[in-house]
Amino acid sequence: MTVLLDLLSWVALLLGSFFLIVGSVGLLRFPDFFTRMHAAGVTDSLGAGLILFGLMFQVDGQWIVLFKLLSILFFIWLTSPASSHALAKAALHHNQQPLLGDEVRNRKQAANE
Amino acid sequence: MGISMFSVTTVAILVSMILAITRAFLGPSLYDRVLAINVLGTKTVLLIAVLGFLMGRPEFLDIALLYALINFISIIGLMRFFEYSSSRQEEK
Amino acid sequence: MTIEFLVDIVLLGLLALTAIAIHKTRDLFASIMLTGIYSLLSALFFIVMDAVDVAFTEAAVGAGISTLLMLSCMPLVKKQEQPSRHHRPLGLVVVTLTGALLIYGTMDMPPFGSVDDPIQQHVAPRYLHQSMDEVGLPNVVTSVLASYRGFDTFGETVVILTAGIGVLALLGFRRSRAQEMQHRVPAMQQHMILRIISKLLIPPILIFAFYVQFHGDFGPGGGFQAGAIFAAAIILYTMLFGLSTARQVFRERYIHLLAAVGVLIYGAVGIASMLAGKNFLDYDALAANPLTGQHVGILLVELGVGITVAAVMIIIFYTFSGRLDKDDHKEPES
Amino acid sequence: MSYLLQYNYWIVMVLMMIGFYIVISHGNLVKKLLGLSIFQTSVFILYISMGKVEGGTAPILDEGIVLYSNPLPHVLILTAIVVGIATTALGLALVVRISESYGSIEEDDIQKMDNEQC
Repeated sequence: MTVLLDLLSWVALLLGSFFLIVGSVGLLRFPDFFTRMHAAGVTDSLGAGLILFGLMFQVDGQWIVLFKLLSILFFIWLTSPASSHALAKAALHHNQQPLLGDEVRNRKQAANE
Repeated sequence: MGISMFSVTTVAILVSMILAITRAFLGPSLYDRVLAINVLGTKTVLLIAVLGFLMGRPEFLDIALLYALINFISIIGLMRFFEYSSSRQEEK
Repeated sequence: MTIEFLVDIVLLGLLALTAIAIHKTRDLFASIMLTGIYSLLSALFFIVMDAVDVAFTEAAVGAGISTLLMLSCMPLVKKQEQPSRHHRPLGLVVVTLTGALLIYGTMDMPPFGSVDDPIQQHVAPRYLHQSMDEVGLPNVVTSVLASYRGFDTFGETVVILTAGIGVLALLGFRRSRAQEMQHRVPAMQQHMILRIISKLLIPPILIFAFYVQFHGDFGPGGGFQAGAIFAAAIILYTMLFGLSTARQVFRERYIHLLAAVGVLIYGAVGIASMLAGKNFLDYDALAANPLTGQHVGILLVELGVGITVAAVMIIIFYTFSGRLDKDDHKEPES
Repeated sequence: MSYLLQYNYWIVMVLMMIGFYIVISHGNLVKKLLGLSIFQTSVFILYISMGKVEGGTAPILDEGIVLYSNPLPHVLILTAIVVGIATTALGLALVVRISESYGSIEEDDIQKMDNEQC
């Protein structure tokens, strides 16, 4: 049983770490604000989720710890999309245009907005 | 102690923190910096949680929870006052 | 060396880089953000150094409230820093010299983390070994803070009250209508999603503040942290719904009163123990059983601290943002 | 190796001096406050570093743990952080008043206006 839990933890933690690093590389390397935002999303959802899940398998009967981990996860999943959305909106209102290869499509989207 | 899963995760989080903080230093526009800070905050929460397990005292997760909360509040504060003062500067 | 040592080195390196970046950045908003990162990194460092209570306080106060206060006065001042006209080589010389002397001084310090350091020999063993019998709380930091060094903490609480009074004295007076109209911060009306999410979150945050307040005896937490968290929740409400709405929910008059009530509770506990025939703030006198007395005393004292800290932080934020958003000409009846 | 153990203290001194340098070299009053808070935090880091015991754990008593870090610096710094924010708030209030009276928060401008008045 413990071996199974440990195995699950290893998988979740390693995958989570992988997504964290991928997200950060994207944050550093992508060309403009909106694509960077996409990379940041990977960290918040997959990275944080997997790492916290990985930790949840290790609580070892301390239910209060499990509860705290769950509330952290709930909190992150609730707040970070909200703040990202507000951030994107604020950036768009302040003349931060997305960088697109196709300028026409860009205009169209702006008109639809 | 050997390689525990927590130490591997700690190293990964540290590496990704270094990358994110670089974006916060460079970030051409202010929004890039805010985004980097948001990501950095999430990573800090994770690092606190993992460190709790690494040191064998996971009952200190309260700090991680607090940080998740403070991160959200300060991002809102940044956006609010930035929007306001840039709109005032435009009027002038 | 262990993984903790690695974390320690990386965090300190990042701290130094952040400090240099703060020096280089001309944009004040960006500098304030970087200061936020700096606090966050130092909070992490405190966790690595086992100072969980300090990390808790730094996260709530340093990274949270302090950044928010800095930001709230930004609309009043210019966003860009002017390059200083005269270069100051003398400053660099002074700083380098002082730094070199300090580093030379560290050579004589006992090695880092050793159990035989003089600092570990003095009162620390007594706190660690006897506080369970004398005070009866698992969290040694709380027992030292509220019981052994209770008088000191009383002084700190008074300092915080004084700061609140000072800010009110400097900025609390009303300004003319014309000036008020100039500065008007709209509430974040266009951010509907943020408003709804925050409405959902504020009650859990307040409950969390109470948990931190009353769980401080057994884990990291206590009055200072809980007060800051409580204030942060109310600041969040103020930012999203405007100062006038917030003033209707949390009346300024009552908050002013509460700031003083907190200190009064603290002082009253001290007086009560004097009346019972012991020293000022000797909680043993509060109940027949000394341990119960300690429990009651620490609970009340922490409550007083929490009330004062929360009230003063809210007062300061109200005063700063009242300086800009006078969208409340229909002042609630006074 | 024994010098590596002083690494914490060295970095703390460097941080402290960066904060100090920001305070004396920048003319902007808000920036000076930021420098002050860096200085402050580095003093906190120095205290907390001294309280660390190798192999110890957080000073919250629990069964089966014998080695704890020193709780005394934690208490001192905990209250210092809160007093630190009180001074920052007071400083900011002064900055706001200065900017309202002078219309600037740059040291040079304020000095010039003062000289003109005399």
